[in-house]
Amino acid sequence: MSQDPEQLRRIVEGALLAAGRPLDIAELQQLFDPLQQPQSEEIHATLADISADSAGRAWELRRTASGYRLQIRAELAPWISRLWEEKPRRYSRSLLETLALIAYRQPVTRGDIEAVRGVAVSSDTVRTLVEREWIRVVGHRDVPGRPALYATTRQFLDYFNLSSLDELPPLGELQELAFADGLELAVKDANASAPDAPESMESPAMEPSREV
Amino acid sequence: MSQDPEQLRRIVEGALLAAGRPLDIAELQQLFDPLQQPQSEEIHATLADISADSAGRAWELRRTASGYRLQIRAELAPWISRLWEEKPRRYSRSLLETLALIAYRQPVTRGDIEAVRGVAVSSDTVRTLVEREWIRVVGHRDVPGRPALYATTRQFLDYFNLSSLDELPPLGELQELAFADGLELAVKDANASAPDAPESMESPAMEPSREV
Amino acid sequence: MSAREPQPLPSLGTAPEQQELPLAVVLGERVMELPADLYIPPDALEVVLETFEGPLDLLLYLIRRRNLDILLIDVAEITRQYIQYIAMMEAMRFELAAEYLVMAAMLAEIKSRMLLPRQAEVEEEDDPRAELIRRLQEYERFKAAAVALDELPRLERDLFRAVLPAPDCAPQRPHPQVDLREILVALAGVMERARLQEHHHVRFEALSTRARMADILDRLREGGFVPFVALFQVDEGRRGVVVTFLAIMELVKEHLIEIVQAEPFGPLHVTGSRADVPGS
Repeated sequence: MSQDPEQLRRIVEGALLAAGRPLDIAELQQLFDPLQQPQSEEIHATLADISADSAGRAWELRRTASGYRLQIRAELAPWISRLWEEKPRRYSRSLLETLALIAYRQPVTRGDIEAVRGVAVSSDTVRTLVEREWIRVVGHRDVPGRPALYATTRQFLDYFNLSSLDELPPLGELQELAFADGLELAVKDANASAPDAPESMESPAMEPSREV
Repeated sequence: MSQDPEQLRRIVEGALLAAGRPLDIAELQQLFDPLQQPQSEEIHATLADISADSAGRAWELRRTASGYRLQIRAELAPWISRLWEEKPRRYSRSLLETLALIAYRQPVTRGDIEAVRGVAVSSDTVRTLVEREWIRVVGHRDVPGRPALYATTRQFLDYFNLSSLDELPPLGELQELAFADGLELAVKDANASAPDAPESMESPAMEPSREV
Repeated sequence: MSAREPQPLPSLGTAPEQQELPLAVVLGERVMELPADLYIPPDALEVVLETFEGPLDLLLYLIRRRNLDILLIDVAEITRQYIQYIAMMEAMRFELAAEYLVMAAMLAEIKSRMLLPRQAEVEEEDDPRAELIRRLQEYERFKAAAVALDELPRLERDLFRAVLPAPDCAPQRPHPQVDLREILVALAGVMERARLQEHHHVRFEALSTRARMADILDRLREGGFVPFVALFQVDEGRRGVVVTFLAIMELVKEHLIEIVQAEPFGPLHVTGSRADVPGS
């Protein structure tokens, strides 16, 4: 028995939109009462109609091994994927300390960082920083185990809007920060007083008795 | 920044179809890069466009409590429901009466519900409603035993195709009812004398559900 | 409404806390045959009884059945019918909630009070029927509301979500944002801790030197020898030369690089420390 083509299209369209899985011709026919089932040619014509209509829409009709399905066009992926975007986490204190030590003492090994921090540096922390492309291995220290030496990268400077490491605030000022959270720190000003001569290498905090 | 309207429409349409849940305006804006986010007016215009376009089609745009969603029109249900072997679940009268009391009188305790229904509310009923995320505990009444106060959720509204409690069918007028013996007792304002339930004395006119 | 869950009807005569209530009426009117004025075919009775949602529901049913066009009904008649029903339920071993018995008692009490000589002025509040009527009306509203709720179009029955598979896309996880200040505060914290540990004095060279050390190591990573002078860049000026020189000295001191000279007064070359060069 023949259906009103408009209604037939609505039903097939609705089924494809609701199913979320491929439907074959027989399944589409079985949406109808046995006495009103459209011929497979009618279903095919309806599908062609639906496919033509989808031009310029978010979806397209695809034929897969198990039948026909509507799916969202691949070119919309960059926007759609944000639906499942996770909330950015925050970095742990130990990661920030590790990053700070690498920035100020590069090149350093994990052992160097651990010696200063007094606690182990996890592989995850190092991996996260490497994956973020903020640190990289620049060599290996010639001691047993040949530990990797880490330094900061160009991307690190770019992220923090620094043209060179010199623009990091000098350590002398950091002393004052030790317990002052949320202190406004003008990086630019710090830059102006960056040390540029050998003798200024020894700021108050840095007695030359360094452990490796 | 303004988007190409055609592309904007495709993206919004695609997101609504991919999400499988209602999306609100802010969520739709966040599909875009921060620098390219359309204004909420643009999103509204796009949604109006999508809605207008769906005339005569299988789908419709519906605004429910949590946002906008695309759904298959109810008049196609006889065909579409055949996609699934399982019959849609039917709910018992006691569950529906309990749900109705919570919806119209929220927040209410089990005792309030029992006072109206004249029969105990089974724990199964409450558990089913909580598991469906149609009701939740919003507090405790400050009386001995500190009974839980129940209210409906946004998911309840979404499920019943409502955008707010205001859209619930109006609670019927009190039916005339009297015993014969010449002393007619048409209690017009039975509501106002409801025992031991201060909150429930408010008119059933449904404050917006208290989502946190 | 004492009992939470339906429970088997105790033998009516022995229901303990019901003693002061006129339950004898129930026993007295208990009938084992179907009452003649039941409106339900006997084989459907069981089904019907099971569908009552409690005493109010049963009572409403009885009133509405008798009362389709008549608004007023005789309390004695309703009481009699109600009691017949629960007697039937009991006879059929339905699990009767205690609420049914409480209602039977209430009805019997109303009925008995109606039989007393009526006082001229009865306060409405004192009329036991007022409370019953109020409850019946209230219950009926919500019974109707439940029906209306059930008729609302709802998902999975009348409405179906349009959900299409999303295109393949790796869920993005944005990187955490970091403020430079956070790094400085972290460093300051570490240094403070290190300072408290006397044996860990930390020395920091000028950052420019540190950065240059990393650059030099990076250049030497691929092995081989780099001419010493190639590490200097003239366009950096005197300051740049100083920084590079200090960096090289520091690297040598730390055994990270070696400076080699093939012959006296020959050109200096720099290479990564030996172990760093594959095959050497």
